[in-house]
Amino acid sequence: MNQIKIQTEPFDLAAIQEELRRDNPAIGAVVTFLGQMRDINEGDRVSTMTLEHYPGMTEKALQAIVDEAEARWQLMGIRVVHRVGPLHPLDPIVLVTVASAHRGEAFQACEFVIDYLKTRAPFWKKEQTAEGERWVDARHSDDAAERRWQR
Amino acid sequence: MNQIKIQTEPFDLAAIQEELRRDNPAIGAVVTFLGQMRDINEGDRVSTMTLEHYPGMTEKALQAIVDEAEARWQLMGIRVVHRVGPLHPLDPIVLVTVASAHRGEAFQACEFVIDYLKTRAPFWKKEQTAEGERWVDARHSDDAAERRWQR
Amino acid sequence: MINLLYFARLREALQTGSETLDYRADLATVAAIVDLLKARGGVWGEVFADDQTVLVAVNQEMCDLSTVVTDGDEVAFFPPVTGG
Amino acid sequence: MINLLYFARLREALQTGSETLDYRADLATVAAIVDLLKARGGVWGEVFADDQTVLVAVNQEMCDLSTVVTDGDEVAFFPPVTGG
Repeated sequence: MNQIKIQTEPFDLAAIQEELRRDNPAIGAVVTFLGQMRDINEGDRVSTMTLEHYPGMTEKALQAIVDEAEARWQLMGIRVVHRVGPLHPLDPIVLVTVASAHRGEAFQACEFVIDYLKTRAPFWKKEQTAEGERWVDARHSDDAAERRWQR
Repeated sequence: MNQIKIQTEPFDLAAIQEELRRDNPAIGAVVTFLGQMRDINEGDRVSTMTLEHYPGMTEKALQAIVDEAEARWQLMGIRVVHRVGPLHPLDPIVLVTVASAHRGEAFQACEFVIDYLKTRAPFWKKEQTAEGERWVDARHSDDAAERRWQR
Repeated sequence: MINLLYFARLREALQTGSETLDYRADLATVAAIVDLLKARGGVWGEVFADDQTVLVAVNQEMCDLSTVVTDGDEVAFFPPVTGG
Repeated sequence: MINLLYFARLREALQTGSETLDYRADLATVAAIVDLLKARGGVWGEVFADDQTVLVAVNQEMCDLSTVVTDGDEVAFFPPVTGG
């Protein structure tokens, strides 16, 4: 019922949302988060970004996050797609889409999944800027976002 | 920069999200709420729903909500599309999509707009069930959702 | 002249979507207009009874009974909204 | 045998993505393995220095220095994650 994908190729935002909602008239709300690559980070222009991950663990970590969301809220389907490999500004990086009968649960679960993904799923971003390559540092704001959900 | 549409015809979920994000590489997050028609409400099977609105005031009310969201958060575009007229189960009813540099603001603004729309925009739903027609009653949970945002 | 509009459940109950009233000084608030409509009796009395939740907008802005109405205004009555 | 994996900044600094260690009873915790790696000195000492934030997963589950390691386990070291 839920689906997690790690892929190098682009994903089809519309097809994923459609597939999730299309056949289930009990769904009243679909909330979707799309993360896309920005051309500026920490004040520097970024031309390319390369996303590395830990194959195997990534899928397990995302599955654990999705299972936790399922346990916390009444949901009717979750899709998570995350790209790896080289990316350019405007490229979609990650999609999280959550269906539910009512909007409150869909909003909460969607934000929960992306907040946990940011701190618990083994992905690493390396940026190419005019000054050369650099690994992106983890953000304190992401830790704070995750802590809101801790029980 | 922001856009509000009231229409009888279906809307293209993918095209709206694409148009919003496509040309702005400063955008890092797009959060989208899609409300679709359910085939069951208050335990009864609903075959058709008709959405009535107050032309003129609807646009003004939605504009005021969007302006308020703009004032509260750092955003890079909002789209609101709401259908009126006859609708059937699985039909998308309303779309709210919000772009921002960062996800926290996009999530908050998107939920704010749909919560306010539910209590402040002059739309009314009438359902056709096996037992006949009935106007949908306003929900206390929607009032509670709106109150969270009051300052 | 004042343009009155009725929507949804109210429109159906009153069997009309709009009407016009000649403007008079004693109709200068929403409350005065509601009293006039209520005084028509029958379904008008029921729709505007004190225990009914009726929302009102003057010139397409939500307002309340104390809001001032002037000549040429559009005054709309409707039930709590249920869109989205 | 224990499979060690290194990712991202660590993989580049150490100039290797993986290696294997023969299993020994005195390598039965993550802490013991970290001590062994640190003792190699040079860049190993720097990467695993106490002031560096290094995350560790045993068999693809996040864990900590006290986690027990047994023969055949996969032990991965990496910096704080930055996906999404």
